[in-house]
Amino acid sequence: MKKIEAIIKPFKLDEVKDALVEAGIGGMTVTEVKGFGQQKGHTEIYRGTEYVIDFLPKIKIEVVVRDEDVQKVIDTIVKSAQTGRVGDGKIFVIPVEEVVRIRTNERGEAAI
Amino acid sequence: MKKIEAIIKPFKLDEVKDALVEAGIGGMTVTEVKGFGQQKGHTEIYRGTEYVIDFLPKIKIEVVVRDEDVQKVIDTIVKSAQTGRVGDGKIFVIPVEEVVRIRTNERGEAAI
Amino acid sequence: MKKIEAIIKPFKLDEVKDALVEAGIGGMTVTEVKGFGQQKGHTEIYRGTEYVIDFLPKIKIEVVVRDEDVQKVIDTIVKSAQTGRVGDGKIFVIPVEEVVRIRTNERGEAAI
Amino acid sequence: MRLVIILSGFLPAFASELDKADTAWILVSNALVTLMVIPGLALFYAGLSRSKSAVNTLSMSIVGFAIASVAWLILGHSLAFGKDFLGFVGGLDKALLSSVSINSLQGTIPEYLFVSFQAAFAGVSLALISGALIERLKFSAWLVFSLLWVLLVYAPIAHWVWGGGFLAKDGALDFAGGAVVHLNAGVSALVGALILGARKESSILPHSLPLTAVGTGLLWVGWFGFNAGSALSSGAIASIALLNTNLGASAGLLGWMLPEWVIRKKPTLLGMMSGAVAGLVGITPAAGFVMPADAIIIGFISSAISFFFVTYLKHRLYVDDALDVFGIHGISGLIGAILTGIFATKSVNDSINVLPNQLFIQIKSCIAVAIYSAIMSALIFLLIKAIFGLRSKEEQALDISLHGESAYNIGGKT
Amino acid sequence: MRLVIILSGFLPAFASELDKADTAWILVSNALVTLMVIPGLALFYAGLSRSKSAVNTLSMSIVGFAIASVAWLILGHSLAFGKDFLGFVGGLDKALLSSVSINSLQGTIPEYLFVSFQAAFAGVSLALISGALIERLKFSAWLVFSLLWVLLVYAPIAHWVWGGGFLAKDGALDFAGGAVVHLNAGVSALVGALILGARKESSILPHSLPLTAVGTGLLWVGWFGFNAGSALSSGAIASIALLNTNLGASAGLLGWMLPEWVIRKKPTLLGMMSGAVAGLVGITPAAGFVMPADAIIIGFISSAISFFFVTYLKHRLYVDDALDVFGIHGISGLIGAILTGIFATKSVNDSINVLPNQLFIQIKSCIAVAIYSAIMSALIFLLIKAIFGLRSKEEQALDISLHGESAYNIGGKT
Amino acid sequence: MRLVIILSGFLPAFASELDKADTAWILVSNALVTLMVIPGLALFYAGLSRSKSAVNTLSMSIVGFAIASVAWLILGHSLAFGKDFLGFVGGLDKALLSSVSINSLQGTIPEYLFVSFQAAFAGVSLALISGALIERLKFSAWLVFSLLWVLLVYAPIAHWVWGGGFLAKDGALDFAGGAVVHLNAGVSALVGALILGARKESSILPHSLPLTAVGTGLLWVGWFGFNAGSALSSGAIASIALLNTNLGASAGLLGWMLPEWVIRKKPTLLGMMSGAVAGLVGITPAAGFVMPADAIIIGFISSAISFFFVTYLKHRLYVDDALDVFGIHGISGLIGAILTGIFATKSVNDSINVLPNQLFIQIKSCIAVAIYSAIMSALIFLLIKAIFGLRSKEEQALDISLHGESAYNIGGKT
Ligand SMILES: Nc1ncnc2c1ncn2[C@@H]1O[C@H](COP(=O)(O)OP(=O)(O)O)[C@@H](O)[C@H]1O
Ligand SMILES: Nc1ncnc2c1ncn2[C@@H]1O[C@H](COP(=O)(O)OP(=O)(O)O)[C@@H](O)[C@H]1O
Ligand SMILES: Nc1ncnc2c1ncn2[C@@H]1O[C@H](COP(=O)(O)OP(=O)(O)O)[C@@H](O)[C@H]1O
Repeated sequence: MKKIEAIIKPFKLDEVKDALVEAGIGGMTVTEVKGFGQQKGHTEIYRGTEYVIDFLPKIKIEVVVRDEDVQKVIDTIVKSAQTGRVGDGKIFVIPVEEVVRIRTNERGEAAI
Repeated sequence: MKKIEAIIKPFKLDEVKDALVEAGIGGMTVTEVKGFGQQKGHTEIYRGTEYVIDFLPKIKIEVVVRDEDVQKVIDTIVKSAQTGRVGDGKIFVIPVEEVVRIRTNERGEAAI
Repeated sequence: MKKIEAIIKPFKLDEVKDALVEAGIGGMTVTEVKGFGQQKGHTEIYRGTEYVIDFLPKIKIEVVVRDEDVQKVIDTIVKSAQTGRVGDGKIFVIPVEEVVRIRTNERGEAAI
Repeated sequence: MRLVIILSGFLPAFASELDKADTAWILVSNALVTLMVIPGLALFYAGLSRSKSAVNTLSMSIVGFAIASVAWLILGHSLAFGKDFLGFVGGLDKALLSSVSINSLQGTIPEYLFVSFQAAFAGVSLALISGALIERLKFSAWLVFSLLWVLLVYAPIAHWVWGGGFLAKDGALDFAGGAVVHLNAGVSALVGALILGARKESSILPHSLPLTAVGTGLLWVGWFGFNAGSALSSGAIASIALLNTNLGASAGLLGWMLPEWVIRKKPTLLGMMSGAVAGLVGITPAAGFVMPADAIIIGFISSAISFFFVTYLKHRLYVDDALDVFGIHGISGLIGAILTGIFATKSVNDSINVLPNQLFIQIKSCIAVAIYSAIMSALIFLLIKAIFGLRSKEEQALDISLHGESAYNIGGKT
Repeated sequence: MRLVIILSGFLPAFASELDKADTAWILVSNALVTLMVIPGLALFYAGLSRSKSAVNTLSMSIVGFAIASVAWLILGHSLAFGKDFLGFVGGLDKALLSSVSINSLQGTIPEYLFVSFQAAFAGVSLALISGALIERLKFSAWLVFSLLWVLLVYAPIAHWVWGGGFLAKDGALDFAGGAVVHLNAGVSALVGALILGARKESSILPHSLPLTAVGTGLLWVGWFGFNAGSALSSGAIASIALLNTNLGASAGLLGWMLPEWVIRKKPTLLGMMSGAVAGLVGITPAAGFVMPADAIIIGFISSAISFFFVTYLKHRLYVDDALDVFGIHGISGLIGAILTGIFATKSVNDSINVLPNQLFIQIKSCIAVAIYSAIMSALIFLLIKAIFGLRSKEEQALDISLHGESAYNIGGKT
Repeated sequence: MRLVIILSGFLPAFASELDKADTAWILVSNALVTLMVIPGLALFYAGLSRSKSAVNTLSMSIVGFAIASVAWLILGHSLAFGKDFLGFVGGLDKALLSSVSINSLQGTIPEYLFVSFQAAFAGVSLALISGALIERLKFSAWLVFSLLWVLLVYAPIAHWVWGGGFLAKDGALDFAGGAVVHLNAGVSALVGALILGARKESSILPHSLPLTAVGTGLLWVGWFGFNAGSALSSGAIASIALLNTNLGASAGLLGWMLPEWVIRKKPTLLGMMSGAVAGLVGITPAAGFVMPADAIIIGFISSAISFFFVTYLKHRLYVDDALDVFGIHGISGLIGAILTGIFATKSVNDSINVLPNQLFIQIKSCIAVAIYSAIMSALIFLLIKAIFGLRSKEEQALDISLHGESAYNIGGKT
């Protein structure tokens, strides 16, 4: 099993979620994060002093899936999160050795 | 070493933390996240328009442990976080190749 | 490729970021988290009743890098985040099997 | 039509001595009316906006009030209360208050105070409109609109009604501005939202109900100055107006909460607060004319109708009136003006005449105000659209792009 | 017993001319008293609640004030100020204000204004109680309680004291409602919390102290209307009452902060704010009767005793009085009423008699109020419990389950 | 020099009858001035602070006002308004108000009310200073400073000007305290920030602009009491002062926004709010002396100069005046005082003399106030530094370490 972590633009969340659900994904976990990268930060002004805000708001989506679903999920995220402009984000694939469903104590793929 | 990531119901946090401490765990990192899964979201009403809130507040706990402690930690979390109702959450086990304690630059299991 | 997760003290963020950028890192993702560990929590007082706050505010930095950069990045973080006092935080190294840049659909090291 | 004749009607025409008690009460009322916008309405609206557009939402109310204040002094007051020109607008004799001196009186209060009180009414009316336009209007466009609307829409309507204009002779009753202020602002807001177009993502998920609660409270209390101050004197009429205002707000709260609870299963706080405001709007034209028990009825009915409009009819309009300015101020202002024709009574206020066809007069006056307001506002919006453009480019980061600021920096850079 | 005879005592019995200056001041006082709840107390309480129950906490204060306003007009005012029935309650002659007209006076102010001012007092008293009941009470139960409490508990006590009831002849002194408002509300709150039971997780970790600070400020300023307005006229008594009120608040702030700092090592902002409110409560029964230096003593002592009660004794009660309504309003109201017996002086207010056994009279009157308030409130709560139930099912998500709303949606759906 | 002679000058010397309407207006003004700090200024400042120091920022304003209130009663009022001693300070005859009784008058209002009103001015002046010192001052040091500053700095200066002291004869004009309050507080703030030293990390990234907006609104409205209340009576002078105050605020808002927009490309909300406050400061010494059109000019110019100072000159001072107390109150207070010399006119207020060398007199009086304020404040700060120390140890967690509290616990323990 793999954990797919995607960093995306916040306003894309609903679109990505809907696409994943359509692709058959039944669960995911979402975190508000701040990202630093090629996308330029903006400047805020307070009483004439400018502050550069380097870190931009992003959303991290984590989905754990069976190995055979990895490509599909990646493609789904790329498709629904892409705007083509800098800052669209990244996807990272990380190995997962065990999954447990707390409610039932089920293990492995059945628990996803 | 492994990183154990548990997504749990927020009001279970104190209970899980106490159980982990009792089980000998000395550190953990906690994040507020939003979860999407089988548990149904609720509806919020503003001036007669209804908004479905799909994403429910959850807590993510991350604990890095030695390989031999993995089962014990999983069992501790399952026991203390379980309510038996949908939405109790998941546990993911992820390999960790190196750990560093920033304060002392210790590496490996000593740094946990 | 590896994901380097560092839990650091919040006020060190700017320093660590600048050091990483200087070391040639072009992107990172930052999350506000709460940490529990050896560092003692504080007490808050409301109308004479005391509440112990166990979880301290921390910052999690995630950087995905090529294998050959792992040591450099670890060293950079240790150097810039260290105060020598309890609670400085940890670094975890986690394998990453694939990286995708959403904007361009590039894969692998090119996408970092 | 004579909308708010009481504003001067209550004062005997021959009154010409300064009354210090009346002056004290109007000084206070002026402060209270200011409180309605600065910061009342600004917070009411900002709490309902998204956090990423809260700075802009606050800015519109505040800058609008400031522009109205200055514009009123320079020209607005003269257009409203200067020498009558064909019953339609005042002359330029009071521009920059040139013909006003420290000893001038309006009734029993100093004319300077009357000017200031009227300016605050103009500021409230203007600020109300912004609620329909948030989260996509260019800030510069709002500034130009503010100036033009106060001078070309608000001041003439105020003249018709309170400045001796053509409506002043018709006998319509409007104690504190149900039509001049609320219906007028509601219609302009609707027209503006139509011309401006809908937001890309239109929703009202309030980012902070507590902020809206601060605003609601200050509106409620400030409204005592708005309504009871409109007696322009301290005494029995101000007293019953204040009592009725509080009853209108309270009954309005219930008039939204109850049907919402029954039909939609939950009594929401935002519903209660919206209802209180709707009730306040409804009682505005009636405050100094009706019995307290009738104030309860007026507050309840106006609010319930606003509830039904906002919940069920609004969507049919296909207009993104973001914060329901038309649904609350337009609708309840209209209902209140009509109910005033039914409940007004000489036994409360013997300075008025309730004519046999009063209901008809009320409706006619509302139509006149609504039509003028709609046409003129449309012209102003279209003019600005043609010359400068109305829409802000960046809706995703409005506060940053327009003002270079974020409303909150909690946990930001340390 | 004659608790707040000064409310009418200050006005010579033969006064029968409307005084516009007195009217102006009471119009303002009415606005200020409203500000205490709408939005003052609502915010004070909501800031102290958890963010997930802030909507419900706000709602209780606001809807309570609205219900009190309407109920007061329909029946409450008559039960308090109608024709005396056996010294215990007023008759129905003023129901719906049927015997009041635009020309009726109460002392030197219009009776309509007096009604409105009294209604605001009822609203404040009721809203105070909600602080003990937050985070677990069914909203419908609160609505029913509000109606019954205003009519069956508050109105009769107000009658005894201010409406010519049996307490009015005994000579007790209570300038603005230390017993009628604060002790009464505090006792009802305690009884309510007892019957309702504790929250599953009882804590007071305020979710937003800045919100509580807004509330504290508006309470402080609004209290000037509450106390100085209780002179029912503009002049020297109102002036010293206002001076004393500010001193009571200031000394109260210090009277909580200093012992807390010494004993518990930190001067907390919540302590300062609680102390200011406790000092305001303490000075309420004394405001127009005592010398300014004594006002400092009264504010300081009442607040310090509330501090010790809340910090050390409260836990022994095993009652989940969530926001310390009894600890602050009950205790400081009681202490203030007693200290009034010690410090009241004819040289400040020559309309009062300070009797040799004044201290005893004060205590007796407090006992009467407390007993009636406790018994009647208990009956009402038990009745509602039996018929509808009191506890909300879902404490973990109170706002969502009762109102379908969250207080904050920052960073939510974009 | 006679800075604010109008404060008493407007009342004929022989006035000796209580005027209930004047009293009503000053009762209200007193409430409004209190609102400026409690909670106005406290919120204005707290919104601009970091969230982790918001509790301390709120606490400083609130506790400062309380200390000033108590200290004023015990000694301050006597030092300001007691029997003149060498033109420099009042005697001890009014300590604890020993020679004041319920029948004492000051002009046409009760002396108790005058005391209370003056105490509120002292509280505002003191609280202003805290804005320069936030995020690093020990709380105990602030308490000691508060006490000493009110008695040793504010009271004597108030005596010179309003208590019959040596400046009172010189003919300077200062309607409501441009020099006594704002210049004085601004200079003390600058000196304090200098002695205290800069924060480790000095920035102004406001943690909540909506909170600052609540504060701005309450300052704006409260200022009506500050300025129009300084007429000490209800009537034409209060009326024009209120009109001018609103115009000063409005023009001040524009006077900061416009140059900022042109030069720095964005009209910020914080700029608008800062400008409104600067305009209010600027009009303060002139409010009851100048024509309304000139009030617009004064508000605009003072604010624009504050904008240029804060944006371009401030950094050269190398002083960490965290929230620009000197830049806004010091600078605009000075500019307003000078412009008063240019625009004051007998045709607005015939109780004043505008002398041929008025401008020179204004400047001289500002210099006297600034020098005394700077020297005395420096002495007090250095004294406290020597005995207790000024700097808090922990700047990273100021609220927790000083007060044991966090401003926000959203999403904390459940
Ligand atoms: N090496 C990295 N490690 C972790 N997160 C990264 C890394 N590079 C980029 N990110 C995340 O991805 C986001 C988008 O990256 P950016 O370089 O701005 O644009 P793009 O995705 O178009 O390449 C960043 O804001 C950051 O959150
Ligand atoms: N495939 C998944 N990947 C990541 N997180 C998941 C996944 N499935 C569920 N979750 C997380 O677990 C939480 C609980 O899951 P849910 O399906 O609602 O109930 P249960 O845990 O009882 O199966 C979700 O809210 C989400 O945060
Ligand atoms: N086993 C662990 N798993 C995950 N996070 C940990 C673990 N131990 C510590 N942490 C994180 O590191 C932070 C610092 O750890 P702590 O034990 O307080 O001090 P130190 O880093 O000096 O050893 C904690 O607050 C927590 O966020």
